[in-house]
Amino acid sequence: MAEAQTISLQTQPIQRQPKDYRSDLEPIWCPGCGDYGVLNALFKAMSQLNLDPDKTVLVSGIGCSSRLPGFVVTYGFHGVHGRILPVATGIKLANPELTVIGVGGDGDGYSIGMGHFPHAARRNIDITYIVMNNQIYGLTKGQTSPTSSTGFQTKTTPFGSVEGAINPLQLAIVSGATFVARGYSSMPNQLAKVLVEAIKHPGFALVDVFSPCVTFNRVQTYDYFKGKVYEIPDTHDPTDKFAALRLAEQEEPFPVGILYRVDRPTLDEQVAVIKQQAYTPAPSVEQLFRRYQ
Amino acid sequence: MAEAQTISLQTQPIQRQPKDYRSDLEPIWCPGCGDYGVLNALFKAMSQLNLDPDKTVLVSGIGCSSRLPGFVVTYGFHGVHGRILPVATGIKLANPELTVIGVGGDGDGYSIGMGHFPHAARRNIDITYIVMNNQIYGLTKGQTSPTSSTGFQTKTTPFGSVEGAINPLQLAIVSGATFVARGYSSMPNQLAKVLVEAIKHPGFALVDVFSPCVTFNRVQTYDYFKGKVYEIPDTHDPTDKFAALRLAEQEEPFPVGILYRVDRPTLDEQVAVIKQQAYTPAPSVEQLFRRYQ
Amino acid sequence: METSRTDFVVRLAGESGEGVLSLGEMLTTALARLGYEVYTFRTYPAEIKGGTVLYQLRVADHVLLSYGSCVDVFVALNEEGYHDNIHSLRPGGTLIYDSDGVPAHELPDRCVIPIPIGTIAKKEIGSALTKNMVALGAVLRYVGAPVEAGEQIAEQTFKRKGEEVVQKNFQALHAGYNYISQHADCLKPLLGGIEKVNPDRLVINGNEAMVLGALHGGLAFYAGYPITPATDIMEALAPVLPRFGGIVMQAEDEIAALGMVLGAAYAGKRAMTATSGPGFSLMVEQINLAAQAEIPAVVVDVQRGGASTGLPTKTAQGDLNIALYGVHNEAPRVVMAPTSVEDCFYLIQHALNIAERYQLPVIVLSDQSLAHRRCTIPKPDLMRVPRWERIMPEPGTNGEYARYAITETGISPMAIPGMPALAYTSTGIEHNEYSDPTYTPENLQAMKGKRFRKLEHLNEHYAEQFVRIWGEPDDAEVGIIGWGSTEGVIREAMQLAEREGVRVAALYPKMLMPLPVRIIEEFAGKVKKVLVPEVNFTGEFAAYLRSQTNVRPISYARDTGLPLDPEEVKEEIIRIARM
Amino acid sequence: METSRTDFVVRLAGESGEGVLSLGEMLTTALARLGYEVYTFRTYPAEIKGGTVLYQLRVADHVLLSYGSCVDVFVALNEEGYHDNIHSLRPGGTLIYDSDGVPAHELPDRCVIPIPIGTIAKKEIGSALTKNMVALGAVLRYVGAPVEAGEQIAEQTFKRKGEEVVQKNFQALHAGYNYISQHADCLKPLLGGIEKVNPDRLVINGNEAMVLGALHGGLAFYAGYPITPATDIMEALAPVLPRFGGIVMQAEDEIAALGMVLGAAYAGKRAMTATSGPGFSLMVEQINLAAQAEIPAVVVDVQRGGASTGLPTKTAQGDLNIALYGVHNEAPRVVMAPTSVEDCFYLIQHALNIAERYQLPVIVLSDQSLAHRRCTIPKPDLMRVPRWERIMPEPGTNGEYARYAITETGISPMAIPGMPALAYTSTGIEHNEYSDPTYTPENLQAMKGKRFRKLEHLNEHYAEQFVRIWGEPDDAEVGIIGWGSTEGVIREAMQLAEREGVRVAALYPKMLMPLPVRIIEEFAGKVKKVLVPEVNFTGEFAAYLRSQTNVRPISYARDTGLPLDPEEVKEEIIRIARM
Ligand SMILES: Cc1ncc(C[n+]2csc(CCOP(=O)(O)OP(=O)(O)O)c2C)c(N)n1
Ligand SMILES: Cc1ncc(C[n+]2csc(CCOP(=O)(O)OP(=O)(O)O)c2C)c(N)n1
Ligand code: SF4
Ligand code: SF4
Ligand SMILES: [Mg+2]
Ligand SMILES: [Mg+2]
Repeated sequence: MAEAQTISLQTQPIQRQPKDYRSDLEPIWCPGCGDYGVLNALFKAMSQLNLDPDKTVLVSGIGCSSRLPGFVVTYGFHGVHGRILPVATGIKLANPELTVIGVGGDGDGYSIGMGHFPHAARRNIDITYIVMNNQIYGLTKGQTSPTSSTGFQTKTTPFGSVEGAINPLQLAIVSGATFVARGYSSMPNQLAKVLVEAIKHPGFALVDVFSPCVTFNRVQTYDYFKGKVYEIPDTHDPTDKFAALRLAEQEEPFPVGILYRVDRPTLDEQVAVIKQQAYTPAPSVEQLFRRYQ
Repeated sequence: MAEAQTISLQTQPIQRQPKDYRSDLEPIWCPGCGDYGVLNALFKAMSQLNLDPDKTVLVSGIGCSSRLPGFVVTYGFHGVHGRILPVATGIKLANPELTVIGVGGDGDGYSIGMGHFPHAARRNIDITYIVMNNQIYGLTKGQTSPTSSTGFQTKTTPFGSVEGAINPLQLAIVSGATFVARGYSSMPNQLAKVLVEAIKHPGFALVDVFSPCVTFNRVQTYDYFKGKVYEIPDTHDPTDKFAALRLAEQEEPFPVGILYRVDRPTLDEQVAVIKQQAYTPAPSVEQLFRRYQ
Repeated sequence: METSRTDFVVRLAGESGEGVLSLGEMLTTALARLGYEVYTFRTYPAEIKGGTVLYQLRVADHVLLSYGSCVDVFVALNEEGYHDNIHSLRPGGTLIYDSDGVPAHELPDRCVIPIPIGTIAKKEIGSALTKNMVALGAVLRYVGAPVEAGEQIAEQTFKRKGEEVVQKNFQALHAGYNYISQHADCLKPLLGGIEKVNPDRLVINGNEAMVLGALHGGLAFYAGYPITPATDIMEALAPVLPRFGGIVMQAEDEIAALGMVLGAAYAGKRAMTATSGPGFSLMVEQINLAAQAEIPAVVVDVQRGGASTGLPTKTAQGDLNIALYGVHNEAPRVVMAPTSVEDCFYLIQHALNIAERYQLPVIVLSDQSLAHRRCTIPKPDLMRVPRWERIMPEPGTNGEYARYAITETGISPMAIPGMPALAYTSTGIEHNEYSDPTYTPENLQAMKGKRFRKLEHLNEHYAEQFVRIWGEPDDAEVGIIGWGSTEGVIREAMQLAEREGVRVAALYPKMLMPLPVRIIEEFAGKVKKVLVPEVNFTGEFAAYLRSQTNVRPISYARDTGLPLDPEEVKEEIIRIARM
Repeated sequence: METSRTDFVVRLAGESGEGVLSLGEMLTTALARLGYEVYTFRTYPAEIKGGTVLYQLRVADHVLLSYGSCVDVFVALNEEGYHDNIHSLRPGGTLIYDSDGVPAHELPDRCVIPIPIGTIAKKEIGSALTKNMVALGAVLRYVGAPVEAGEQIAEQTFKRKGEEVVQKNFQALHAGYNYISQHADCLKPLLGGIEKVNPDRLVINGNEAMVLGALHGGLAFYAGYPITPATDIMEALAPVLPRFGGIVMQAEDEIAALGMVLGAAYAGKRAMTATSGPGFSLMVEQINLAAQAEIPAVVVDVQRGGASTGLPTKTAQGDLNIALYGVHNEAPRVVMAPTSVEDCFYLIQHALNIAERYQLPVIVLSDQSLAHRRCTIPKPDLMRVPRWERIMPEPGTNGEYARYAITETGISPMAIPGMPALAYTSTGIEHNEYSDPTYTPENLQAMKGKRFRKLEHLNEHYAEQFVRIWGEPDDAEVGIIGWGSTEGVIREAMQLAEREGVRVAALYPKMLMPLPVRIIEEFAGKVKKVLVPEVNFTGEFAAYLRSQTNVRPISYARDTGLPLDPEEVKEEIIRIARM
């Protein structure tokens, strides 16, 4: 079997600081872009978990937000538009020891990537998926996204969008995600806390983050969110699916924090069990020949 | 404008019988296949609505179930695997006078076609979408589908499926579908009734139908469903989203009937309004030239 | 090439997101309105902010074929832009630079004009937002345009924002204008006089021309998914198509976009989508369905640089192969490529016509350089391309309707849902004339033959009208066979080569599949050597010509993200002629 | 071709879903176990039930190259099957028909044996389910095989269901066997004697051989989506790969399947997927990513008939174009095609090796006829294809790691997540050596050059080993250049043509991209005329050869859903030789 060896040198346990995760590549985001807040919260969360950059992979698609992996010193996979989840699934299955985190935009994940989202959730693959939801297409200069509100005007919807918006939290919950949370890029500590829990969670964890696009979204601005975001109170029971669905229904103000969290065997665990049970030490193809004799 | 004329001859109003909708092409389904029941229920519903075959289009993908349009005398579009909803959307937008009905399998709709499902729902395009859900891939000879139950064994999952099943009803509801129902192919009258309502409903109507594959699904057989299906009682309020979600959560016994039904402007209506408001009689490209002078 | 009084190139370079493109566009419009011919090019980074944007504008009093090889006036607005571009400024040319952002420079043999654009805008006018107007005033003054040309632009641009804003911008414009008057000691009038402004010319880019052409061509349904550099097609159609009674839908992805287009076309509408390479890749499966089920569809591919995500904002002619061959098994398609901005207007009408008439997918290959090339074109002739309608069956041949009737032309009359007694099922499974699934060898051959006959028919009857020959092939030393957006550059290179005594001719087929083989072979037979220039790495068109014709061309494939340069092509022509 | 005692063809035709395929497979296994060489072909409708299935088996005591042109024994199990196939039964041949389902027939010059299969099964054995065994017994008896050969099969097949079922099937087998003994008056022993059963031969089909080869080649990760005729690859791997420590995932679609494969490959596993045309179309975008981001991936395309959904259960060689050219812009890929069932075992190992070593997508073109061709092959040599590992960087060159280092071979050492201090971001955007997005012309050319150099290196060092030449090209009147599954048929056609005095040679490159141009041109230079036979409509390989080499082949493209026929190709060889 051509299994590439994961080389692991004996090193002192070190406590990494947030800045230790920053790469040399300067973020190319517009000044004020919400994605800076997400990046910083991610640095904090990684530091709190003391994640080993050599054993962490950030997987992204295409979009302003999807440039994030380049700004972090971990391994990264900057693929094509909309395919974060299959790639992340392949990586995690191939090497369950890796911490795999998907990072991308709302267009990438909920529009072109929608075909994979409910499937990753129902499989409960143990990855974290952070969506920088600016309710618009940033990189292509401001078109409507599936999370844009009805009536939203862009160059592709000059008469206002006539489509209902996707509710990614509810979608994740009913699809079988075992961890569903929301963050806001301007609440970096709260977001970092949520990210820590999401990354620690064994199973598919969605963290949808309001991350304003200051250049193209003239509606969901920092001003807009002022007073429209509140932390989910401790009284909420995150294991209650319907309570979580109801919470996810709320708009203006929007709850942030962990809406839903339950335990269910992960895909990678279960695949590992199958592998273990089926595994025959030194199986031979020679042996299989007999079937054809 | 190259708008093809819809030619409509003056004809007597006639009452069409179910058999009038049957085409000359013999169904190629295995004897006993659930899809016969769906076809017959559809004939009944069409007859009850006295649908004009010339103004009805059945759109399908690829699969045993997707062969259905050929067996009906209406217009049909037998496209590629998984793309029923975009095609149906295009047809309905192009000519809102047509009754557009998508028909296909669970693999076609919920696996490869998943990327379009929440979008068609949130747009509330006025089409009916009938999924012949046999919880397996029929045409490719029996692999696991997204609605196959966990533990389900097929040739691709010899150790049993380790994935959670999709709940199409909940997915449709949270995505913004305005009509969500379930049927069972062995309850043709009940199914016909649901189909009548679904087709009449202005907006995106999902009808997920248990339609056993007698050749490859050895678990969800007619025997299995015996006693495991009950009609939704009148006490259920189909306008209550969370009641509908709870109903959709139930398994063994499974509720059949209309789980959810609300009113929301349809995509085609709204697009028509935009067209109407923007429409300039005899607009000229000449006029647009001025912008570039 | 006659000598002419006006012909110069201005290049602007500055920080991405800082308005360089709009400065360039304003300058272009101002000079075009004065009656000059313009021809532009832009290139910019893939990010929203950061990196350098480059805008090049050529101005002349005669028809232009390219954006020019060497720069007469270079306007540097940031340091990186200065460094990357200063080598292009020809000796004797002029550098105008923003002394607030670019360190002081001395240049031998060049006129150097520093101007503190930001300082003027902030200190003098009181608003950093007016920087662009200061710069516009400066450049207009330098080239010798009247300040009123700028005022018109400023008024139009800022009218919506109220009189105060307009006035501020007037001030800024004048400030820049006057600054140059006072501080430049090397002013030369670059603009010669213009007899009379020709009202019958438009200043427009390739994407815009295509949008107007599509509207005029009867487009009734557009669905698309945003992607650079095709997005502006959807954005331009969105507010306008409904006025013509049509619909624009932003789909969830390119697969859905084409699915909607096929649905609408099946339902009787003229429908199209536009995308670029990555999106085109996703459409491949359903393009094949359109071909096999015989559904009209126009797919515009505005090619961009690089494979995979590659170089989203650069140009290339790299999608010819996938346009021709991106189909599992075989089904007919038409591939066309406009060769100029003007052509975009007409060709898209032909594409819509051919799709409707022949019931198949028509792929139109544009590219970033053509899409964003703003230049002067004659006002399009609205009568030139007559409308072709879909061939429909007689109504009411109840139950007997053979949707896929085998005909001599390969075209089978196509019913539209709603037409009585002609109901049929459109299908991508192999089928007989009545569209019933049929798997016999005989049927396969009959049906595939029928479908491919459509291409033969098209080629036989219409290929010639899509071929353009430049120069005199008889005894030309070099015969160029090119495609798409390079035509202008090639024509200019031909002129340059002829001046050096090399006889050159060129042939441009705008329809690449079916390929007008006879005409191409005839042309190639007359010239001594055949050169195929294209903006890609492997020489796709050259290989295609080799596979389809008896021509053995010399491939000149240059893949840099930028259009070809006339000088560079001229050198190659001469090299080959002397070989 | 020496004369041999055993060489005959049996064709079975019956209703789809009624067990014709399993009858054929049982018969094949039974005769193969007796030591005969077998070679089969199947074709069936796209529906699960209904329509006619055809199974053809050739049996001989010498190595076989094709499933034969004319039928010696025709077993008709339904009426439609009878009508569609009776013309293929050669004069002097034998018809065995199920007299319960097929009306009585008289045939001049043929031996006709009616047998009431259903009646025997139901009345005599008491179970309609045993029909297949009755038929098996009948055919075994007719060809002259011992009944024990059938017993072994029956036992194996029904063991799981208990002794009683086994006994019932034994009875049925004997009943069929005896019926023929008693009722047939034209029994001729078709099977000659076999010296000794060769234990070193397998009876296996192309898909199965590919599965074994992949397992032996170190496959560690498979993701796929069901599609005919590739599904059996996933189905065969699913129970077995985990035993080898690997993983099989059924993805939600082909896009996801390839995405998972790329993820797994990036993470260090040897990974592959298999699909057919429609699925391949959907993979095009990410194949391009694999090429551009330099990620190993093997994509098997088991070609099927027809464009779009087409003819899902028929065969074709119609995906060469999309395999070669299905990429927007340009990025390198390797395209290989196994030419025989045996080859499937080895070639997939090479494909996995090349993907790993060169970090690019390798497309393997099989087809339905090869995938389902069950035939006798020598037991594969497990030592023949040595394992190539991925080239990895030295660990720990902290922060300095140039993932896309420009090297002479084009191959840059590739780190695997988990390796310390080598973290990098894999990307499909154009990038510099350190994988930072970079848009300059110089970088584009350097990087594209580097990536394409991998193909040059591969071609230079390994192309020859993938070329197989049959016959003597020097002075051959016809030189055939073919690809993929047609090799056996062509070799047989060559023998037939040689018997008629025409000298023929053939060249089969198993690696089609990069194309071993030198060897091909050398071969073509030696022969008088070049013929390119292939199972498609437009002659894809012939066009490709024209575009890449100086060869001007004659295309023989036959697209019927069926493999080529040796007789038919022989005729063409002779026609061309005499032209
Ligand atoms: C197949 C394909 N289609 C379209 C694009 C163009 N494209 C790039 S990013 C993007 C959407 C960006 O929006 P989002 O994912 O929300 O990210 P953001 O930029 O807002 O962070 C699109 C449509 C592409 N790269 N590939
Ligand atoms: C792109 C593509 N991938 C795969 C296939 C093969 N395929 C045909 S039908 C089918 C699934 C059938 O399952 P379902 O949709 O549930 O329909 P059923 O046959 O069960 O009615 C598949 C995978 C295809 N035709 N196209
Ligand atoms: S365009 Fe919007 S999303 Fe993109 S970097 Fe700028 S602010 Fe952020
Ligand atoms: S295979 Fe299953 S789904 Fe298909 S026709 Fe037969 S019973 Fe129906
Ligand atoms: Mg976004
Ligand atoms: Mg199914």
